[in-house]
Amino acid sequence: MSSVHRLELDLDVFAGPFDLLLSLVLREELDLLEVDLADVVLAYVDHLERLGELDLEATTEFLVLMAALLELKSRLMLPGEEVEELDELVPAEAADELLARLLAYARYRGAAAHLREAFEDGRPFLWREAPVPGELRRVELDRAEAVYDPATLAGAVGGLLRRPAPLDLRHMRTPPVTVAQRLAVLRGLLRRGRFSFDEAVAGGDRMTVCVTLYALLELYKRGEAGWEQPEPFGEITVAA
Amino acid sequence: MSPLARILQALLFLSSEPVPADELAAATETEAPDVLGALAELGAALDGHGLVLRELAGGWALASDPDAEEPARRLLARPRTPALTPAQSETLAVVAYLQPVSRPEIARIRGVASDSAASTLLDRGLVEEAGRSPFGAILYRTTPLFLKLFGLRAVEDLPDVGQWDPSPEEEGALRDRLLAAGAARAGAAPEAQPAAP
Amino acid sequence: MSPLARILQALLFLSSEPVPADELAAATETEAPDVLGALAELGAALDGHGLVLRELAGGWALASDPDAEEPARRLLARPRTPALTPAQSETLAVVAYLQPVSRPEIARIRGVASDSAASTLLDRGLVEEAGRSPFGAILYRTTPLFLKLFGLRAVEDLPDVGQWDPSPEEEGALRDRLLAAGAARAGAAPEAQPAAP
Repeated sequence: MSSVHRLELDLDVFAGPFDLLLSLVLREELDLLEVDLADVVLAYVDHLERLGELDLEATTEFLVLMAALLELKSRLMLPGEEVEELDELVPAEAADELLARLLAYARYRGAAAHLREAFEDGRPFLWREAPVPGELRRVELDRAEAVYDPATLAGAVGGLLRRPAPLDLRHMRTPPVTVAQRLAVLRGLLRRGRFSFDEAVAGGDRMTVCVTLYALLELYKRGEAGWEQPEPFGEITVAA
Repeated sequence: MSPLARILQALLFLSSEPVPADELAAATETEAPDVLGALAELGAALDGHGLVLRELAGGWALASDPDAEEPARRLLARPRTPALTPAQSETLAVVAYLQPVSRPEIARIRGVASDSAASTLLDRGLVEEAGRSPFGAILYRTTPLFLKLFGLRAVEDLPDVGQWDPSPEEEGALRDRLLAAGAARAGAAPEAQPAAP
Repeated sequence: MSPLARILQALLFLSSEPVPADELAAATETEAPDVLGALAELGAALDGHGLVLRELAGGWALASDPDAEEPARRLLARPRTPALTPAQSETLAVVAYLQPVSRPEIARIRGVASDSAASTLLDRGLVEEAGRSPFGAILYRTTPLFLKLFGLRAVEDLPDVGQWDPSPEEEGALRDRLLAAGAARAGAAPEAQPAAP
């Protein structure tokens, strides 16, 4: 059965994804390798759905974190020597970011536990709730003096007139590289026979590499081209 | 004091009305004679304290020592003009400049429900109800006490917003601009419909 | 008890909220040091009684003895306030330590949107608005009621939050478990087959 059942995860008791992750990672008997993260993701999404409304933001945040954890796990599953090789290829930045956020979160999780205790300690003390008579709650009109500054009201209205700055979308310009362009390039190369992927993207930026790969998948789907890669991270040879 | 007398003292402290002995017995899961004995003990223990135990028509009650009357008047009747919280300032500003204005309009402009702030302002006599909108929502306006506490002769004397206006070049009535800005902050497209009167 | 201590007991009995020492001094026409002395006397005199003197939320207040909680709930039919959920207490912790703080900041720290927890805390009067951030987001802070219910004199009385930071050893262990725990067993574990790229 799924590891979620083995873990007996009661998702209701977790305050959020960090809480869940910390619990998973810190669980003594638990090795990250043994956690079926897919089950955790599904259980979490189910859990969100059971809440009545699917909180897209929370779900997205959770999936991002799970993706980071998944990446870590996949690194752990590789044999030792390949881990070293991967270390150069996959910067540990994502892991460090995740760790930093988990550590920052841990402080407030501790503070929250303390506050829950303080609240429990305070609960048995009861307070007299005899209301002050209404006429004592407000100033008598005759005795009222000017104590407030009208400028605070004008300032408040000024603040409410403020609109958020329009989103700057300039960095989201249309990709200068289109799939149609890269399809044309690939078809041109195919007419010559075989070629390597590196050749097809020589001198191109990341966007070019991405769009070219997408164009290649498109060609494969249409049956116009196939490719082979003899080893991971080896050269990709494309042929008609 | 016996444990029962201590608990009875706490119960009478918490009750704003006199409590009959049989209700005290039920609450403490004892019998009425035990309660009466413990009340006698409590009355004796309060000798020299600032509270007195009194048997009134409806039951038993704690009251403050009559010697405390003058200080109590000074403490409780002091001018009740605590500083306005940010939520209260914003709510009061919307009422002051747009009056009459409804609660839903205030919420749309501020981006959050403002019921607690509005209740406090009502309670302190700074705003009051002013009938209902065509849609049945309660309308609010400011009071004479508001004018006095802000040192204003009339609502028309409220300062011009211009100095604090982040975009004075914009056209349109203040109400429409506030509603549009509230909608923009909420991430929604500014509503084209005219504001409810 | 001295006359001043008796009057202070009566005043605190009449006030529904904690009263600062200087307000007690003004009401009794004495000086704050006299008030503090008399409060110490009152606290001692209440030993063995059903009331306790507490200093919190910037002032002094009388509360019923915890032993009376059950009988009081029976008498007043007052339900126990619900405990805080983990999400609420986390949100409250972030607000308490970082105030004023906006909802997006709370969400970033907790890793999850906290709107529902924040609304509940607002409804329960434990947090309130504290103006707006430069980006127009509403900021939140804790209320005097928060201090009262959590037995704090002031926000500054909250214990140092750094004490809950993981120790360097724990941090190392966390890092190891995240990054390296599996690597040590690689090859032994059945799952540790080369993954297809």
